[in-house]
Amino acid sequence: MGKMIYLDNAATTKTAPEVVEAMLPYFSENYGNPSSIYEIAGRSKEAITEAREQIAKVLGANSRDIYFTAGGSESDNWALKAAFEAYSSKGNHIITTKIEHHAILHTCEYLEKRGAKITYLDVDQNGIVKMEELEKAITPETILISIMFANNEIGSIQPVREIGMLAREHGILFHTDAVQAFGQVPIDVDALNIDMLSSSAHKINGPKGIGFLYIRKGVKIRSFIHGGAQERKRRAGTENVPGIVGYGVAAARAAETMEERTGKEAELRDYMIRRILEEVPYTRLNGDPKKRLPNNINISFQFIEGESLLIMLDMEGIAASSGSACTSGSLDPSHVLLAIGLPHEIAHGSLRLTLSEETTKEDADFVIEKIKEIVARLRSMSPLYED
Amino acid sequence: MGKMIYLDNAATTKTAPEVVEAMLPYFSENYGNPSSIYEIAGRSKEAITEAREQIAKVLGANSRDIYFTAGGSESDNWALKAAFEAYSSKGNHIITTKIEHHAILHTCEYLEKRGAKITYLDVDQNGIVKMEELEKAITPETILISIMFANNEIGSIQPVREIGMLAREHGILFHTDAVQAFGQVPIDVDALNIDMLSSSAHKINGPKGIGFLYIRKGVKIRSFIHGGAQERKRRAGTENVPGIVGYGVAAARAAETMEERTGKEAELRDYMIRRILEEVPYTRLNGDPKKRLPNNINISFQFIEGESLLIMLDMEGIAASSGSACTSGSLDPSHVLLAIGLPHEIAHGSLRLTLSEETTKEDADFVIEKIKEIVARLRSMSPLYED
Amino acid sequence: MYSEKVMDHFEHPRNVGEIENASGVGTVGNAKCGDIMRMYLDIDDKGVINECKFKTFGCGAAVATSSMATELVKGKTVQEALEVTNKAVMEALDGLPPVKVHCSLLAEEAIHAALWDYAEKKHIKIEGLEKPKTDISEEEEEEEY
Amino acid sequence: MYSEKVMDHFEHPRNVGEIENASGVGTVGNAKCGDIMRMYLDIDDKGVINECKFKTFGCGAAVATSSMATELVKGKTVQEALEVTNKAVMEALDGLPPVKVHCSLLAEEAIHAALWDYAEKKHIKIEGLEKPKTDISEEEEEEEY
Ligand SMILES: Cc1ncc(COP(=O)(O)O)c(C=O)c1O
Ligand SMILES: Cc1ncc(COP(=O)(O)O)c(C=O)c1O
Ligand code: FES
Ligand code: FES
Repeated sequence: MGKMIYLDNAATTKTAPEVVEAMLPYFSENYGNPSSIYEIAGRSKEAITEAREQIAKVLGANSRDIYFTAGGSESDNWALKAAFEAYSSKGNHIITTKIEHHAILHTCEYLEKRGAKITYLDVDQNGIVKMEELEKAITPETILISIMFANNEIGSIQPVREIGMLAREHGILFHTDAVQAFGQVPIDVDALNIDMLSSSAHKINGPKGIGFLYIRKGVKIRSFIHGGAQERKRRAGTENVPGIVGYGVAAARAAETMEERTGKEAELRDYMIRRILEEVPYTRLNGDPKKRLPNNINISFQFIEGESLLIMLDMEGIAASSGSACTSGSLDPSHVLLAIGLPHEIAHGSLRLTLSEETTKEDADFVIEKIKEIVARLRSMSPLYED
Repeated sequence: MGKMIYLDNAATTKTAPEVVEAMLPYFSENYGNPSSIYEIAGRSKEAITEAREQIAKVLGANSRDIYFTAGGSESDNWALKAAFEAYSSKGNHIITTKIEHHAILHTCEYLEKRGAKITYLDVDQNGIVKMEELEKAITPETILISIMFANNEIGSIQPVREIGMLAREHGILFHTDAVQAFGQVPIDVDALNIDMLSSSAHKINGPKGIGFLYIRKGVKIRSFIHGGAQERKRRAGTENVPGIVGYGVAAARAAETMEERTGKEAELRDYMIRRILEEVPYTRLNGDPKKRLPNNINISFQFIEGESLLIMLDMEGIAASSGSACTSGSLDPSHVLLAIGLPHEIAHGSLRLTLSEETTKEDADFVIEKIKEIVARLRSMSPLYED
Repeated sequence: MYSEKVMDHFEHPRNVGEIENASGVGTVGNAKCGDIMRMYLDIDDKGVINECKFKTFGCGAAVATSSMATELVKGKTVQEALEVTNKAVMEALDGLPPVKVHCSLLAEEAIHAALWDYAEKKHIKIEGLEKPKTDISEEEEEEEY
Repeated sequence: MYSEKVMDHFEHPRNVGEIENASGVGTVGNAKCGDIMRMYLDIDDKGVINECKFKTFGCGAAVATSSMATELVKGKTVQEALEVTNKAVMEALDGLPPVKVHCSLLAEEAIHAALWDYAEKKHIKIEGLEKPKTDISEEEEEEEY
């Protein structure tokens, strides 16, 4: 295979070489356990402090409110399960949406078995939460609103500011799964009234297996992983020092390049969307045309099935996804696409392309041509397509 | 500072250069999300499969029973919390010991608040569980025995085979925290009747932030982190591919070199213990003289306090620990040393030296000389010491 | 994830298309995964399958198994074609990943459906052929640990 | 973790030792961390501290604060010595990590205890000096988040 065009940056990203570079000294040189007292341990500790500050800066947060975890899923589990426990005397009601990542949805199902009442809000056809419905869903028992910042499949960006204001007015905790948004769109936890925020390094050219949960000072949730006194006694386990260092560098890098990078990506995104919709019949764009992640394209091709499309793209050296990568264990069509009202067979034929700063106009043109060929070919094989 | 003599390998180890080497391609080249369908994702998936097999082999386990986690603490939390939930219809009683790592003890305290009854077994003066007491502690409500394979502070190795047999006879699950033992002593999960086993890569020259929980087929515990379908739906989160790869290599390496390496370490260990006990008055060895980890030395020096000793050793370029590194957030003397019967002030003056394959005889001699000097100096400053 | 044979049949599917005035046409689907397969048979007077074509809306495994199934039934008698089970198709493809076994059932059922259609049109009864389901989706099995 | 000044006083502690027939000796401990400090004062007829020595069984901060405290009280009158608070000692050391603040209390209390002993021996009352505790361990405070 020749060149690969990687357009699955919402699933995971390449760890940036400068990130790997920054991590390297913490494997075999400064490998001390940060909790120890001797000199090389001090170096690990300082490195963690710096990374924590790098990340806090991107969020306008206090660095002591950043708690490192093993990734977005752990952060989501922690936020929901620990809030449910910590605020049980206030109530048992949690509000979320139908388009959350499984790390939220499956955690909610788990909590339902333990007595939680969960409201799963509908979204509109563009995948955006309806504020009136959110407001109506609030009860005196509501302890937590957990709504993602931006959706991983269709890229729609939620009205986080309004949600934060509403939550604050009602004195309800607000958690947002920002795994797709952190480093891609500007976030200020104070301006947006965010109480907890989940993120994962590998989505922004950081390493896999490291994430954080932002917990605003005053939020009473405790440990999810009990044990040693790491992370101010809130998250036990010897710190993943190289991972943390890499995350810090990746976050600083994402913030620095954000404006230029996402501007370029959004332009290419819109170019690709326009051409595909114009040049391939029976297609539709999923997600909001405006309020969407700068690098997200999600298009349904009627009469064809996603996996075949992906395999054929792969044969041409194009890495893409259909629905969300994390859920590929299942054959069901994406719950997000169903939630925005797509019928099963159309949901099946959807393609997600998520660009990176490295994606070029030539890549885009090549991919568009290949999509046209492959879609035509698969349609000619489809019993549903009559031309 | 010149050369460093690192004798805190129970806290964490240097990631072996060949381990880092093996990890590197999975950061910026084969960075695909293993759940995806395209070619580079296939490479991540294969790499994980191989690492799982490398690890399973060391345990005599089926590779499908190895579930990757973010480290020993997560594995311990998962094993205990999920077993407590899954077997609640059978009972609520868990048996453990007073010398477990905090990842077990604090999880037990958490479970106590949720209705668990926990028996914390005493140990003998060498830090070994007494089988009669274990047997007596079993009730019809007992759902789990969780006893560590080897202690992280004093190195004592528990009678795991007998515990496994007893657990099997009574139809009780047996979990062992083998974070200190995996790769250091031979373990066969079938021969030892181990149902669940926790481990952490960074203790055997693997990277930080990756561990596993072995779960024997048939054990009914479910997810601790809910979300995507990774790890056969039992542990959500995008896989830490480089970490997993590094762990596989580290495990294979530890198994291969085990006999020679630990033979050499044990010899040096015994040499150092003998000389220190002989040449420094008012000292005692903590932990079992025979049934102990090959690289663990733990000695109490009467009349002096551990932190001062550690700082002075650090000034000489010697990295060591006093009590367990993970707990250094606390000022209390080690719960392990108290459990084997040391009075507070003697527990305070204990030093743990944990060797590695790189420790030489010259290092040992240098360290012994420095210990002698420093202990003498601190004693001369101590109000407790009258010479 | 797929064997080379599967990839070959996916990349170069044999016998894609339709047969006009086919002797039998069968369409089956799997409501669970949403996939659909249609099989066309051209059967001569001696009951031999001369021609077999398919159309598939489905995953890679569905395409490959359709293609292989058409290859396997071509030239066979109706009775012989009945023995082209999903197992036989999978074996001919050097296996399928466990989650994809159900896809091969689509091919088996599509042949049966086409044969059933042929028998109805001909007003004959084919020994051993039961009325095929149009939806083969089964209960999802909980994975056992 | 420690400032340079702390490390200096730890590495080269001033005034380690005992004073025979000291005017006052005070020993205090912190049962929580198990550490113990003993302070010896030699006070002349004018109530000036001529000599001050210590012995400490304790952490790095305990050693450094003892050392600094002896330096600070030397040459001072009894009344002035009372003003050598743990805050003053910490400031002189360029600060201590938060978990180590309590260690500096040991030094303050040890001076007070030695002065108390001196006053008792002399049968005098020192203005502003209360009977010192022999165990300064406090309730562990829950960290606020
Ligand atoms: C016996 C034991 N259990 C559990 C752990 C926790 O492992 P980790 O810090 O990798 O989470 C450790 C070491 O820190 C340990 O020594
Ligand atoms: C929105 C969202 N939340 C959570 C996650 C889980 O993150 P991780 O796989 O790093 O645990 C992902 C990605 O996988 C995501 O896109
Ligand atoms: S997944 Fe439906 S046919 Fe393969
Ligand atoms: S910890 Fe006890 S004196 Fe510092």
